[in-house]
Parts: sequence; C-alpha cells; structure tokens
Amino acid sequence: MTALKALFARELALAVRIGGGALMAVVFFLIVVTVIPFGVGPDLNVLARIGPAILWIGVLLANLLAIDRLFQADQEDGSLDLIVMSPVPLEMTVAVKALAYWMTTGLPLTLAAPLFGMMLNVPPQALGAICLTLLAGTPALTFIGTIGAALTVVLRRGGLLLAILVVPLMIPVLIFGISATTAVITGPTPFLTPFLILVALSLFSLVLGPLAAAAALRASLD
Amino acid sequence: MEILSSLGDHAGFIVAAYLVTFVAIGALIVWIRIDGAAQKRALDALQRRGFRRRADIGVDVDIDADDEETAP
Amino acid sequence: MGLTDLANPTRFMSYSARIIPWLWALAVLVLGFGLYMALVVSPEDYQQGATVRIMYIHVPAAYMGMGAYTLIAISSIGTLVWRHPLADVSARAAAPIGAAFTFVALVTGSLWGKPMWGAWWVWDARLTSVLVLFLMYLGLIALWRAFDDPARGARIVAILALVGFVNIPIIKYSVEWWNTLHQPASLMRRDGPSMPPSMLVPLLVMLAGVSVLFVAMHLSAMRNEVLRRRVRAMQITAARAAATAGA
Amino acid sequence: MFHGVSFSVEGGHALALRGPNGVGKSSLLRLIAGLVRMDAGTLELAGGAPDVPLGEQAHYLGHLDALKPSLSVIENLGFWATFLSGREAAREDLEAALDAVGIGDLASLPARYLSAGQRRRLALARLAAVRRPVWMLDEPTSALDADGQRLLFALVGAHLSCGGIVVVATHVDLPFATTVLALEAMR
Repeated sequence: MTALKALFARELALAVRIGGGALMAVVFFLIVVTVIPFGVGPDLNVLARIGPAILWIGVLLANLLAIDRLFQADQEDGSLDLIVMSPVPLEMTVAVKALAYWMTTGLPLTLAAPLFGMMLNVPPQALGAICLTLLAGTPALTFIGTIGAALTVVLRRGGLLLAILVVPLMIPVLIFGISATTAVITGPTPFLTPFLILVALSLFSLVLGPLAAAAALRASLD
Repeated sequence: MEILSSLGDHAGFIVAAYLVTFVAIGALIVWIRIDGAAQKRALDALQRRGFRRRADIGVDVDIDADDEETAP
Repeated sequence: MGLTDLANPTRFMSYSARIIPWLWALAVLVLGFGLYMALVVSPEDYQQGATVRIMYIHVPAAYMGMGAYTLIAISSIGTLVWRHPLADVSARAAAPIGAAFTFVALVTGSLWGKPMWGAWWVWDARLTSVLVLFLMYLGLIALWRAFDDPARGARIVAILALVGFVNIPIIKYSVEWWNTLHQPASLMRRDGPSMPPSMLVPLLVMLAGVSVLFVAMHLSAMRNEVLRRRVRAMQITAARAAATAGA
Repeated sequence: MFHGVSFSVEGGHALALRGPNGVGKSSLLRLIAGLVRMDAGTLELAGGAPDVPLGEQAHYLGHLDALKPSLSVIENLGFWATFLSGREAAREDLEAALDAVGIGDLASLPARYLSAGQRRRLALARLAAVRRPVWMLDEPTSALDADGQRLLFALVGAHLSCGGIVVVATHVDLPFATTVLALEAMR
C-alpha cells in the first residue's frame, strides 16, 4: 500500500511541477469553448441550446490531450520496466496513475466547466447538472483513455491514434452525460435515469480500464 | 455604510467587481512576495554550502559575466 | 541612465531595490485617490446608474492587459535583436501580471455586462478580443514553462510573442467584424471621449494608479526572475563541482 | 530469438554475457527479469522465495536510468526505494546509498542538473538502497568515470560477498565477472 501511495504522490508532483501538464487541459478546454462561438455566431440563444454539448465535447477532447504521455513518459526514461517488474500488481499501478491523472486533469476540467458554461449563456440550473454529470463522467473518460495510452505506449506518434481508438468507447459516456444535462434544461426525461447509467459506466470503466491497460502494457513491453 | 446605499440596486455587481479585482491583484502581489522570499532562501542555502555563483561553466554566463559581487 | 546601464543584472538589482518602495508608495497613493474619486465623487450614469463605477477598474485593467503584452513584445525585440540580457527577464516577469490584469478585465466586464445585457457573458467584440488576448497570455506562459533552460526558451518565446503582437490588430478587427453588439467605444472615439470630465478624470487617475502599480509589480517580478536564474546557475555549478571534485 | 541457451550461477558469483552487438545480450537480461515472455525452458532461483517470480527478487539496471528530471535526486531514489520495497524508505538509508555511489551532497538538486555519469550513479544507488538477491546489469560501466567504476566494483563486490548473484551484459572485462557465457549470432 505504501508503494502505491508513493506512486500517487510522485504522479501528482510530476504533474504539478514545471514540466507537468496539470492545467494545460483546462486551457485547451477554454480554447475549445472560445472558438466554437466564432463558428456558430454570438447569438446567445443558440449557444445556450448547444452549451452542454460544447462543454462535454470540450472536456472529452481536453481529457484526451495529455493522456498519451501517461505511460509513454515512463517508457522513455526506463521507469516502466521497473514498474512492471515490481511486486506491486500492474493493474493497481495503472489504476493509481489514472486516478492521479484524473485529479490533475479531469477534476480541474469539471470545476472549470460551470465557469465556461456561463460564457455560453447556459442556464444556471444546468450548470449544476453539468458539474455533476462531468464529475461522474470524467473518471470514465480517464480510465477508458488509459487503455488507449497503454495500447499506444510504444508507438512514436501515439497521441493521434489513441484518440481514434478510444473515442468510440467514450460515446456512451457522452450520450448519457449530455442527456442528463439537457434533462435539467428542457427535461421531458428525468435527470436521474441517464445520470445513474453514467455512474454505472464510470464504475465499469474503473474495472475494465486497469485490466485492459495492464494487459496492453505487458504485451507492448514484450 | 452610506457608500453601499448610494450604489443603487446593482450594488452587488459593483461590489463583486471591486472584490474580484482586489482579490486577483492582491493574490498576485502576495505571490510575487512569496516567490521572492523562496528564491532568496534557495540562494542563501546554496551560498551557505559554499557554491559560488560566478560559474565559468554556468549556462547563463552573460547574466553573471560582468558581475562584481564577491561571493563568500 | 540609458537602457544599457540596466543591462548589468547587479546594477539593475541595486537600482530596482531603491526604486520599488517608492513605486509602491506612489501606487497606493494614486490608487487610493482614484478609488475615492471613482466611488464617491464621480456622478452616476443617466442610463446605467451606479454600475458605471465598474468602468473605473474594468477599463484600466483592459488597458494594462494590452500594455503588458506590448511590453512583452518590446522585450522580445530586445531578446531577439539587441540580445539584451534582461529582456527575457522583463518579458517573463510581465506575462503573469498582464494575464492577471486581463483576467480582471474579463471578470469585471462580465459583471458590468450582467445588469446591462442580462447575461453573464456576451460575445461582443471588445470582451471577446480581451478573451483571445487572455488565451495568448496563457500560451506564452505555457511555452515559457515548457523550457527548463531560460536562455534557450527566451528566443523561442520571443518569436511567439512577436507573432502574437502582430496578430492583435487583425484579431481585433476580425472580432469586431464578427460582432458589433458592443456599445461604440466611448473612450477611443476619434472625436475624443464622449464622457463628461467628471467621469473622465477619475478614470485617468485610476489608469495612472494602475500603471504605477504595474511598474512596481513588474520590477519586483523581474528581481525574482534574476534571483531564480542565479539559483539555477548555482545548482548547475553545484552539480559540476561535485563531478570535477570527483567526490 | 534464443535456443539452446542454458546457464547456472551459484550464490556469490557473477556471470558475464559477452558477444557482438545485437546478439541479444540485453534481451536475455530482460527475459530473466521477466519483462519478456519465455516461450520454452525454465527459469528458477534455487533458494529464493518459491512463489515470488524472479523479476521481483531481482534488480534490473538497463541502459536508461529511470529518473524524472523535475524530481530531486533524493526524491527519485526515495520513490524507487519505497516502490520496489513496499516500505517507507528512511532518509538515512537513502543518504547512505547516495554516499555509496559518491553523489551524497547532490541530494536536494533537481535531477535535471546531473551529468550522464551522475545520473548513472543515481540509478546504481537504487541497487544499494533496496536489498535484492539477483542483480542484472546491462553495460553498467557505460558513462561511468574511473571513480564511478571503482564504486561500482565495490558495490558488486559487497553484493557478491554476501552471497548475491550478478548477471552482467558487457563489452568490457569486469574484474568481478569471472565465468563468461558467450552468445553467438544465430547462423
């Protein structure tokens, strides 16, 4: 257990220190939220309707941004060999790294979403829903992302390929996240049904992610 | 407070705006102070260990090149 | 005392150490006076009522955001063309301060807009340009942080800063083209500001106060940056000393 | 990749893997470490913990030093000591390990400021900080100066004297590696 705590502390330190990319995803998210109105137009009613979609897709893309470095950085400096060799089960190591990644990337995105939502004139009651659905959804995005990161760890330009591999797996999360949010705004469907499915998706990916990623890492080191 | 009543019905926004400004600029000033102190502490720690700054190998030679400060 | 005199870091450190306290005092004085005039003396706007008082921090903040980026651009020329040793220090110190002022301009602009337009954020031309400027600041800071060795990063970030600076008028024009919702720029109208003197004077005093505050913060941040580089140089020496001494 | 390769090393001895570049010395090391899957053949550490795979009872020093530039020297070592042993590493032990490889007074410096040789020594410090019976070294003397090599030989000597095993892939004659397994390229 102390080994995993040490790993968690190291991952957080690496993300926060000079070279780390902790807030990079939030800046990218802000850029996505800023660019879309230039395309769609400044009309606040249009923006209010597609606001939740812009926020969710922005978070999904921002989350993908730095995740390919999750294992590649360790692979390049030789840490991955030692991690795979260590008594700590690889699945737990992957889960801890993903959790640290979620804390430094997923969580800041979730906290920034309501603020950016105001820029898109999203109604206030929906801001709460967006924050809640993202809080439930970003773990799924992160853990599915780790599978992609593990699959492309030895590839030179893995980042782009990673997005193509895992975005299809993230579509259910996107669908239920947005439907839960729009349920609050327009609302024929109740908020709770899609939200609980979203939570279920997250829990499922909490298990599938580390298993698949660990297998992929062992395979790629072979 | 007489000023608050004179701010009219949108007083909240005005107070919020000034508050945000004081907090943001105040935080920046505090950060500059903290950063300065941290650098001085690191500098003293290194100097106490007797490493002189006039590095002939140091990368930023131009920054230190014509420096008269005599290290201990 | 020409710019070249300041080229020497230690002389800069000793001069700035003497100037900074006075700057802080002046800034507090002018800002105090400006705030008093802005909040108490100046009249309410016949349309907006009291919310116009937000202008007295929004406009100076926006100007400072622009001013800081201009300073960064000039410093970048100093880095690339004159290879002035303190140019990168000045640019790197100015970026977070400029970003903070731009952020303040955005938030106060949003707070000012809410009662007038009923929405927290309106994609009007000037606010959106300030938002793009804020993004460019974040880009500069992120690129600076990506380099460990300040000397190498300096030239590369200077190029980004200049490219950004050249694009500011283009962005401004195209954003205005994209949207002309915002009220006509009262202060920058060719035929002079349409504001009554009773409002203009406090605004100019606040502008002066904020500028002095900026210079005080900028010099302090530059001192930090010089110290940071000395620490870094000594750490390298420490590593080399251990190697050569064969410890 | 390999066939017909078999060897055994008693406690307190070192085996040197020799052979031209690309013959697979590093791969054989990685295979023993369990990083590479073995199609056939057995790998057994007589006297080691029975159910624990060999990789978890071995140190592997590859070409890369497994160091993070933004962490300090002692943070890097502290992490690996805790991660590989599962126990919180005491600062004295870490400092002792750093002294053993001669970079004791660089403890608080960020690792990015270390030279290649110093980084190599920091990687070696890992071996001194965590006790493991089997050491697998892949060209350990690369990037080490004369003094560094002296410290390396001292470390390995101490390890061997208390019954440790060392398998080392090298191009250079190493005083401690007497028995040699020469690998030839496949015809």
